[in-house]
Amino acid sequence: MKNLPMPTGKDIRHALLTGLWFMFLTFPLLVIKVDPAEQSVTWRWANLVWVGGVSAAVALACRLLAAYRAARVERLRRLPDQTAPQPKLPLLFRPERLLPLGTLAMLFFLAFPLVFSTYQVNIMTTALMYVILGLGLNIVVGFAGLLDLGYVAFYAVGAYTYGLLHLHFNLGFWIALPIGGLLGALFGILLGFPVLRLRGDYLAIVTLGFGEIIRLVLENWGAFSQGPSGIADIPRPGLFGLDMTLDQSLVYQYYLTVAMALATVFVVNRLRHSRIGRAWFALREDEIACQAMGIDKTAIKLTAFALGAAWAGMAGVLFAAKTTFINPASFTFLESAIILCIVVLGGMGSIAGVVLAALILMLLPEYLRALAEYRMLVFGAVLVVMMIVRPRGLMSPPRQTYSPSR
Amino acid sequence: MEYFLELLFSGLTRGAIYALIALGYTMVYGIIGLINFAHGEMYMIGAFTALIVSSVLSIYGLPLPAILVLAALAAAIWAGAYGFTVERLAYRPLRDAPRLAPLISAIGMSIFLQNYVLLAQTSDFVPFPSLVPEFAFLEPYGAIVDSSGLTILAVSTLVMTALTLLIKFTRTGKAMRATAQDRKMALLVGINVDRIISLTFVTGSALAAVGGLLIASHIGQINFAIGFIAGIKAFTAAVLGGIGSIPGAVLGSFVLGLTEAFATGYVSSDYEDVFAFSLLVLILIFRPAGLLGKAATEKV
Amino acid sequence: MSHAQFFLFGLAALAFSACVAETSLASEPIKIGFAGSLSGDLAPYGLPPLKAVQLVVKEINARGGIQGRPVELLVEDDACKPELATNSATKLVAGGVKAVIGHICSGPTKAALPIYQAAKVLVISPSATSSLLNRDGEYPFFFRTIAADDVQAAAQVDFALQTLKAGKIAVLHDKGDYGKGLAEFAKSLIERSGKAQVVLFEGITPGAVDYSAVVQKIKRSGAEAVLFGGYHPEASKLVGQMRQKRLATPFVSDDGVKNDTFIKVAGKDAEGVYATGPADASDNSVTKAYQEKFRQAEGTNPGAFFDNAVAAALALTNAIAKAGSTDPEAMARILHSEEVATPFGPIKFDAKGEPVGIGVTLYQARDGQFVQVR
Amino acid sequence: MHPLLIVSGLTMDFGGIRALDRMDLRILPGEIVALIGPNGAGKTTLFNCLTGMYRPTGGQVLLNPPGRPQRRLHGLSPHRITAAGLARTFQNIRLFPNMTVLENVMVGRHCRTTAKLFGAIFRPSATVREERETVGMCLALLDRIGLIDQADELARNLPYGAQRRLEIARALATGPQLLLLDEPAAGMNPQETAELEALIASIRGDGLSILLIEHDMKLVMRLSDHIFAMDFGCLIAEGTPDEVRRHPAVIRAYLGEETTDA
Repeated sequence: MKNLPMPTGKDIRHALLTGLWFMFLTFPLLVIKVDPAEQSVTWRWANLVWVGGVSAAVALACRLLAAYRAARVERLRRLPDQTAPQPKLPLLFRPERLLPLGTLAMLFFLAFPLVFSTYQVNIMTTALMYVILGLGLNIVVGFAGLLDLGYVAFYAVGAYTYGLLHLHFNLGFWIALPIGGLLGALFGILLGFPVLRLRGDYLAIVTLGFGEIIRLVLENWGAFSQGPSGIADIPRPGLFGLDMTLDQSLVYQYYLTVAMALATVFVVNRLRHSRIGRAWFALREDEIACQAMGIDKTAIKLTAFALGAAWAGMAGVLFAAKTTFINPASFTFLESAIILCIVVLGGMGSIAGVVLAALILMLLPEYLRALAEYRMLVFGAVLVVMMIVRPRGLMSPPRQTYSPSR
Repeated sequence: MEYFLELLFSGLTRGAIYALIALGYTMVYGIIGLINFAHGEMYMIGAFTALIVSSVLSIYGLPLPAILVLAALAAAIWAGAYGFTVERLAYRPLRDAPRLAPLISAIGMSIFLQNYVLLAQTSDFVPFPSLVPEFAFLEPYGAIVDSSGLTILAVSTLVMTALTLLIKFTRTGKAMRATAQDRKMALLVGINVDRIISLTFVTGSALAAVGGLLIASHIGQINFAIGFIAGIKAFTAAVLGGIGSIPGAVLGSFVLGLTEAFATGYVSSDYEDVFAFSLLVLILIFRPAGLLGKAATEKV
Repeated sequence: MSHAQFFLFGLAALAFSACVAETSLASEPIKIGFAGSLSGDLAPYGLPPLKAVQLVVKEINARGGIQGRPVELLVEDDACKPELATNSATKLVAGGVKAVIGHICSGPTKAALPIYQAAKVLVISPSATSSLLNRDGEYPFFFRTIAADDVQAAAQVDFALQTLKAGKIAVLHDKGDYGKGLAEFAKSLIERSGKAQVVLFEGITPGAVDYSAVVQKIKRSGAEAVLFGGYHPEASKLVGQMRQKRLATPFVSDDGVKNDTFIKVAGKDAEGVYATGPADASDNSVTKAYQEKFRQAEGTNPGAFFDNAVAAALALTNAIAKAGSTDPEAMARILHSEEVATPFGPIKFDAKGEPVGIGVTLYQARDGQFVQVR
Repeated sequence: MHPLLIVSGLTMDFGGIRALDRMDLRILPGEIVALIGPNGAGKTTLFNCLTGMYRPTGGQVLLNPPGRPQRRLHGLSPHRITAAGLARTFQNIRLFPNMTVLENVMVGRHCRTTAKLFGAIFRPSATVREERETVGMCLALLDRIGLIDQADELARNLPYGAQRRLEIARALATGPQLLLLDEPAAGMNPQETAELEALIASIRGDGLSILLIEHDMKLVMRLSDHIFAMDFGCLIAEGTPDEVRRHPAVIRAYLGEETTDA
């Protein structure tokens, strides 16, 4: 970082003002602590100094960085050959790197249980389940452009499908898996019908409401779902009736999840590059022009809801098998929000981006444990910062080319 | 009949509570089309600021009315400041970004602010003093009406009227409407759009904070998570009424509050939220833009 | 380096360091685990037990450990979520613990038990009260130092029928695992007794901004007593609004309410509220000793389930010492057969791991604290 | 010759306002028909009613595809009308901005192709063939409008005139009998207009009928076989370009009340 601009007087004044502003802002909450019962006040002045100092420093750094960037762009613009500065793709994301990178990632995932502890494997299984969920929601939000804030409902449908099928009919994982997917799809269509006419944020709030309704019904209709006490002792997936120790079973489940995630990537990728995928994109881009091109809006919307939900349903079955215990508390709005974050952060419509975002968002809190109670604070801040730094997500979807003849 | 009246008042109280928060949602949505998930946190921060200020003041022995006024003022000022800062940091850089980017930023902000208050103050529930005095004239009707509920009702009606007038008749209000309609055009006719958007956030947050004080004083306790749940309900109410419309937000809030109260009273509180959300779905099916929202027919 | 690359690199580095840290093993110390809600809104129920266990472990290590071996405590946060609890459990198991104190909430305990069972890790929960846990004795290594919900519900119902002589009872809950389970037991007990009628059975929505509609419903039902299953935030709101609407009906609640926070938050409305809880142990010398230690360390009074966690830690360490090993069978034998001095007096455990000697008593809030009723 | 499209008594009310008042139109196969009239006359409303974007309040729209039975189009949803053989462009360009040029055209093939979920996921040979044909045909269309070199460019990056041409190619991809163009020359420079004129003429050469809304009167007069003139939702004149040009009602509508000669 040569040519780092020196802070000017203006920069310093700006930084100082920012510091002062944050000192004012955080004054009541960070400095004063009262105990109403004891009628005592604690003044924590040290916090004020910290806030002022840190925010001023950060403000200065941000300003300098912005100035540095502006200067660099200016310099590049003045280059004699007039070539506009090519927006250079980061090394990792250049198309020609995708294949070796994918192979490397594959090897990493396959070897993971051999290298890491069961606990790490378990965490990775969870992260991979979110990869599946993220890709499923990506169909609805990223491809078809339908903002769904109640995605967790279908996840719940899948989980309870397995839970209840096991409880009442003693059915196993492998039978529950397709049924969970089908029921998820059915519920997706069920939700899809009433919301066909709704757009954008109205759609968002209705899906949110739908998600809540499903959770509340599971919570209150005890006779059906066992209410908040949930369903326990759901068996882990079996393998030809083999008896497995816990460790083996967790590793087996890990590979199962890897396979599911791979299958999801495969299918979603195929869908994306198909007649249906193009219809979804068209729907996302312009609903009216999409109809004028002879696309049945109703059918294509319902397909998106159904397929997205089917994946959530299957992920739900996996989830039930993994935790062996489910109750409605696992299916709150926050869960939907996190899955949505994965999709948007990954870059709407980008499959590789969604996979990466799911891994980051799911593993981040795990490895942020070192920060102890600051974990969620940092998590929230990271979401904001990542959005500001990369508002279009980590990766933008690759431009599809079909040029067999040329 | 008395039972009906009781439920009616209870529903109106709930509705008024939702309305105080929903107004801010609807203002922000109206002007930049963002579901500001962090808005509930403004309500929570307002309540905490009010608690801190009122406790400090009561330790110094100020009389109750003075405490109420000063606490409300402080809550409004600081929540307004938080609203301003949040917009500057988390939304303004994303104004021209894809539509969902600010939404995620808002969710992140909401998580951040909740944990900020958790760390700065406490994770536990803390008692909130009853700042609204008991009105003597309500004594005979005490079983039906309570003074804090009545105050919330009065304040929310007042605020809605004031806001409607402000937006209809003042210069700033006109600038707000112009910005909401077409930001580029507003900029061209010389409106300082940044300032108007900031002002909207400050006003909305300050309103939520006053709501926070009144509501906390009504239920007597707060913690860092109250904003989220109340925020979701208020947002639902705003959409129900037609998001972007100020009378709509209030109407939607009362419809939601009354539905919940009557559902609890005549059916079961087990399913009050199911009723609330089912009503939302039903209304939107028949009126896709909410009760008072203008159906935006897209020009072909 | 782009941002995404930075993240990837960071993740890889973190993963690597975490892995290295874990493989460095020390065989000497006896590893025991603690798992519970240390973050999120239920953290106030998980932090005091953690402090309690840490105090006991510190004390034992100060005395030179158990048979010369120091005790090492591995701590995991499950945020009271079942899906996280299974991760915590696998992490503890992978970390080589022989016994776990936890989990705090019933749901996560249910989710984690099969994992411990498979690894033959002994579990003592200080606070998971669900009667569905280990109902059929399917987990031979599960114990708890708290009375199960059905015991608590029986005490509540008994009190409402015998002492309050209520003929009409409203049973409410917070729709949660704990609260609803308790309320359902209470309801069936009342109905079976034939002495009273359940005039209202409903769940209230946690976190709602106003409960006056439910309060009016209680009033209309003509209930002579309200039984509430749930935690203190909802209880204090509910009681507050009942009193605001001039409804003086006796309010009987549970362990989740019987704590100082409830009294602090509900203020004057708390006066007269009944709640069940473990038998009063404040005169017990063990209780006094540990509470005093906590006050010295933290400067405040210990919170919920502190005594129960002290009891769990004492019972566990006693069992390890007496058994002379961390073999689960041996430890379980000691726990079943030998009494150990705890804040609740001498206790041992029955065949299903339920505590013998930790009863349930009724308390009433009077002048800002809960005092034993009978 | 049998008319390809017969519109009779088509009426559209918005609340109390009558936007179209008993419109009658006939379009013969292979004909270029222009629809003219001042702004707000109801031309685009007519387009929207014909293509199913609006549901007409009254009247009939009938399509006589050569060699196939007559079809009733009024009351059908837009995608069915497109499938039946009507394709349109929009006055304010409505491309799919974040899709490539080629993909935009390929979307147009949607109603002529059949691959379903199974085909999308497993790609049986039928689907592969269908995809290959689609790509080939769409590339040919791009070649025709001179955008072959930009096939993989995002639609939003194209210059304005190219976007207009792309919209036409996209509509052509749906395999229509009748192409409805809503002000295709709007905002174009003379050079672009000339290219457009050639394109429209060549489309006619394929045997398609074209219904054209256009304000560029020179273009209209040169291209059209038949002209309908509208004002206030009513048909005020029809005929050959020459007839319409001289029609007093048209002159009045365009130039105001008093003027008598143009």
